[in-house]
Amino acid sequence: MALDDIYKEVILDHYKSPRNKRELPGAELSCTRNNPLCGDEITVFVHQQDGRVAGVSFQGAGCSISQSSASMMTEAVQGRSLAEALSLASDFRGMMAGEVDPDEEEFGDLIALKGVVKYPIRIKCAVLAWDVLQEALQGAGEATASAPHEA
Amino acid sequence: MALDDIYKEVILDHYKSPRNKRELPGAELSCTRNNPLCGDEITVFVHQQDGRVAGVSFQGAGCSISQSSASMMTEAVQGRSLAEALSLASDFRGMMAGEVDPDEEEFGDLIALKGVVKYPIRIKCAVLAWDVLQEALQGAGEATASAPHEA
Amino acid sequence: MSSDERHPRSLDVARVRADFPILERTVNGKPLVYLDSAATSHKPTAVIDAVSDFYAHHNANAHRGLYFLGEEATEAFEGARGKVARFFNAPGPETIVFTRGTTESMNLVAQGWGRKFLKAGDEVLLTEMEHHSNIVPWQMTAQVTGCVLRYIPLTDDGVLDLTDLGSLLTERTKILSVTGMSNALGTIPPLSRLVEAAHAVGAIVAIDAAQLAPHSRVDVQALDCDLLAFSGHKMLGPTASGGLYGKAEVLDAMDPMFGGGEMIYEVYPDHSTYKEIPYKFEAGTMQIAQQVGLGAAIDYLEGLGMDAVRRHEREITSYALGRLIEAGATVFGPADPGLRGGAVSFWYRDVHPHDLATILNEEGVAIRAGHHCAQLVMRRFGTPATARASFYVYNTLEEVDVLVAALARAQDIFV
Amino acid sequence: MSSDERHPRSLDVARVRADFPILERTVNGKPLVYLDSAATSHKPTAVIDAVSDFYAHHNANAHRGLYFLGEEATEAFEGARGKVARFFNAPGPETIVFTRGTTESMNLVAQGWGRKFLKAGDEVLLTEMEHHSNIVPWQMTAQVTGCVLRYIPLTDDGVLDLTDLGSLLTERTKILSVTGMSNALGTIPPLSRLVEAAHAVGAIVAIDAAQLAPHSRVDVQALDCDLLAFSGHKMLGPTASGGLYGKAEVLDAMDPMFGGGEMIYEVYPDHSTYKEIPYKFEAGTMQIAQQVGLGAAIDYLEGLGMDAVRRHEREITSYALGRLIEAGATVFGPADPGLRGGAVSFWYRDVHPHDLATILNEEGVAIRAGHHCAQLVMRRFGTPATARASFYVYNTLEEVDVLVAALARAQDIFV
Ligand SMILES: Cc1ncc(COP(=O)(O)O)c(C=O)c1O
Ligand SMILES: Cc1ncc(COP(=O)(O)O)c(C=O)c1O
Repeated sequence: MALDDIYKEVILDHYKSPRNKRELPGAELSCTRNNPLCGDEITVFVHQQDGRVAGVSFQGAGCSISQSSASMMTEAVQGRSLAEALSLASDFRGMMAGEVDPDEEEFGDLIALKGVVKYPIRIKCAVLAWDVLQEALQGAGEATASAPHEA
Repeated sequence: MALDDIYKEVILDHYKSPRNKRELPGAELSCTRNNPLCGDEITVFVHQQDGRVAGVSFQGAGCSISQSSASMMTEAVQGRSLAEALSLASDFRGMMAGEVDPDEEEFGDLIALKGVVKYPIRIKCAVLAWDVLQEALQGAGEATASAPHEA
Repeated sequence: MSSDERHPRSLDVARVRADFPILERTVNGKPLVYLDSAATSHKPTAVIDAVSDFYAHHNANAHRGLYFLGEEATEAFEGARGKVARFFNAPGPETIVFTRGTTESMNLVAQGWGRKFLKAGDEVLLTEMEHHSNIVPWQMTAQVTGCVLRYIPLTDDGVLDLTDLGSLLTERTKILSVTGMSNALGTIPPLSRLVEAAHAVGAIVAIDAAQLAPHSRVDVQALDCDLLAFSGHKMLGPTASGGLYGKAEVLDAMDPMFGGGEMIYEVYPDHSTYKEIPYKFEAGTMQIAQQVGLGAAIDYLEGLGMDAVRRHEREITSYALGRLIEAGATVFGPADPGLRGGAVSFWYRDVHPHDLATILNEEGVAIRAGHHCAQLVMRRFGTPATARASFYVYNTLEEVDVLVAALARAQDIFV
Repeated sequence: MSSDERHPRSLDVARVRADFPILERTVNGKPLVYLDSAATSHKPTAVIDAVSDFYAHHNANAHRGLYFLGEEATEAFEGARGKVARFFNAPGPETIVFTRGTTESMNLVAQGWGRKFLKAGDEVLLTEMEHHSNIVPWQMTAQVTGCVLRYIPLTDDGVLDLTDLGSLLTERTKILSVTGMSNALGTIPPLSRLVEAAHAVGAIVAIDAAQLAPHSRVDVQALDCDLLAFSGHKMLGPTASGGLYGKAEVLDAMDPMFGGGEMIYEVYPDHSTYKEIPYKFEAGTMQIAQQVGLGAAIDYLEGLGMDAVRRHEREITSYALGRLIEAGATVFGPADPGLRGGAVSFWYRDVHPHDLATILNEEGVAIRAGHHCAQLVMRRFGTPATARASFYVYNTLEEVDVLVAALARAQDIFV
């Protein structure tokens, strides 16, 4: 049954009991972005120390895919170097584009999102949190604007 | 043969030897207009006296239909009251719209243009001179602008 | 107008469905239940064939060729304009400007009328339930002219809150631009009352009829609106068909939005003169085959009778509202089917609309999930998105049952 | 790109003709000889069917639906964008903005780029052979910004007179906007040289490729132009298809021309934020089925091979030039078929082009007569109008013979 590919236990678990869903006081980096298709909005907070993700959390509301992806992401990048976190973001996007065959160890729970590839429009839901993470890390503090083009 | 409907002897005669094709010095009324489809341009000059068309002429270049129509028009309205001339213009347009069955006596040579009805786009050629005449008569001297909408 | 319309009668939906080839498609072996006609409608064979027939037998550019194909193409294109004019009871074909659809039409209004006539401090009155296509063009015009946008708010029921209309609609208001039917809430506002009120303060009225025109009879002269925008693709016509109705004196006064071939009279290096309406707005090669297809769509709708269309949708909407609420859904917009059209926004328990749409898709049911290009409505109701089912001539009560049954799948997974 | 193109080969015109159903039409019992492809081309069955197939099997709005039809429609629409990008060798699909055609595209350039970046005294350099669609939009922008339009003149042969280019193209010049091929004269200007000269003074270059794109291989990266406009309906595609190529940094910098649904990111009552390119230019429901049809047209053209297309037209143009001159016609534009495309403007003796077109129509021959939306060219050559025969993939040398034979009818009547 195709639906099981996308609504796996682990996804629903992260959705119903999201990890690290809170503000992170003292986070140096944060960024908010939304999915223009549905208006779902995610904020990612990062506390960096010595070039590592010393703390990470998220806030926002959204569908099971965007929320579980954010929750899994916080677990996956916690403790990694900023470079590793960015590289995982890029691998995750690669998996969603059907271009990267995910490494089970690196991906952990995230591998459950692989089934989303079959639902092209939902891919945006899955990568939203990763886009926000990447902007937060790259913007180094200034990327708090949510909008790419101010009208 | 269909073409004979539109290229009758009388039309070709007016085209090759147009009547009253000249400036009319002292004309109180004149108007220039073109056919936006082809750029053909016609100027009509009217000398009015006591509410009558005491003199009428035209200038310009164009296809056989527009030129012969202008030539026949000058013959047809010469000496008529302004009201009669306007009413003939309206009847002529009616014939071109296939709505008015032309009166042979009133129309004279003009009746030869009836065949143009079968060539919808050429109708604009046939009525051009009449549009210009009407504007000249109605504008009473001021309608020398050729353009309805200045950009 | 079809003479059938004089006698109220209902749609023979089975016969209607047979005219729409796409309804034969299946998803996972289940029949397609298409409930997203507010986004775009499907096309009957008559429309598809009218477009193909144009290309295969009458193709030429319009208003240009002195040869028979050119005349046939011009006749077909202008024939479509005549059909549109009659459909809306417009006073004449010259009051119909062809465009790609409502978005282009509203931009033409905001630019061609707005940039010409609005100055700093003038007010444009919109409503909180407008589609982005009736908001963003005005914001762009506000940036250029300094005019101010104001919004009629919504009640909790999703209808216009007209309590303070007197303070919103004043002599500063130069135009009221309002949707004929909200695509996000289904709400149909009291248009005649709004037109009267606007005219009373000297404002003109533009109506975004993207949703209204497909679903009920619209008489622009009876409504007395000054401008009215519509999309062909939402009323059984091809994509890229549609237009803008305008009172002749309003269109006359407007500037064109596009310059180019065929809208001009004379071109000089430093200036040009323009043609009369509607041609001064129609630069370059137009959507010829598409507007011909729209003409065929109008023939088809008039064959059904717009009163029958509206009655059918009212019946199905009323049934859907009942069944959805019974199933535990929260519905947005007015409960009274007389105040609304057949676009029903809802949340099913706590299932995010995105998840709901994906799950329903597996059951063959196509609904829309998102902000429906109406973010102001979403903010008003404190939700990022809703699920939306919308109905048209080919939908049946049984399809509503399939929708409701499919909700159970979502319940299994999420609740 | 079709692999066939590596091997020069010629068109099998008989086979090509069999793909165009309209060519079976007759006029007065005579076969249709369609010589007005510069106005609009005919459509092969593959294109007609692609449009019908979209409506009958994959119809939905693009970029909206979370259901399978929505995904199919999005894939088809974006697939067409990819085909267009590859056809022009654009660096990526995001550099292709879909529009109704060249006229809309040039207005987008004149408004979205021109109104943003031009100020009083800045110069826009055009040429005397531009189509009105590359003149009037700039006049409208000049009215708003105070920029000045200048024109590269023509020689008596109908080619650009570049003698004084140095004084026309200066640091005041901000953009050179030039046709890739004149529809009135057939002239193909030296584009690479013009692009280089413009870039040398810091101006960007927009190319009106309405006539160029259908008839020869265009490589936007090799040309290094900044913007390039094209019309689908002139290259075997549906009416209302087409677009604008732009370098990513140029498109990024431009303002959208239309506000509305789908081009926005967030909408607030008083401001909005826009999406990235190309979507920020694509407001509202697009020409979905039409751009899908354009994709099919591009497949068809690539199947023929653009080099073969150009060769075929060169052969037929060269033949037509010879036969027309031999028959006593006066031809406008360059005599060398290497400097021109297959649009041949002429006067036949003293027969007014309108009369000529009507007479030829009786013989089944469809030509264009008029100013061809190029009044500056008509004034330059002191004529209100010309007759024009234009050729495409389905035309044959024998059709040129029919044209020339038909001229004799005009001679009988008029000369
Ligand atoms: C050179 C040129 N530019 C622009 C246009 C306008 O193209 P469209 O009518 O498709 O917008 C044409 C078409 O006639 C043309 O030949
Ligand atoms: C109320 C309303 N206005 C405007 C539009 C925009 O119409 P289009 O996308 O056809 O331009 C829509 C379509 O979604 C709509 O529902």
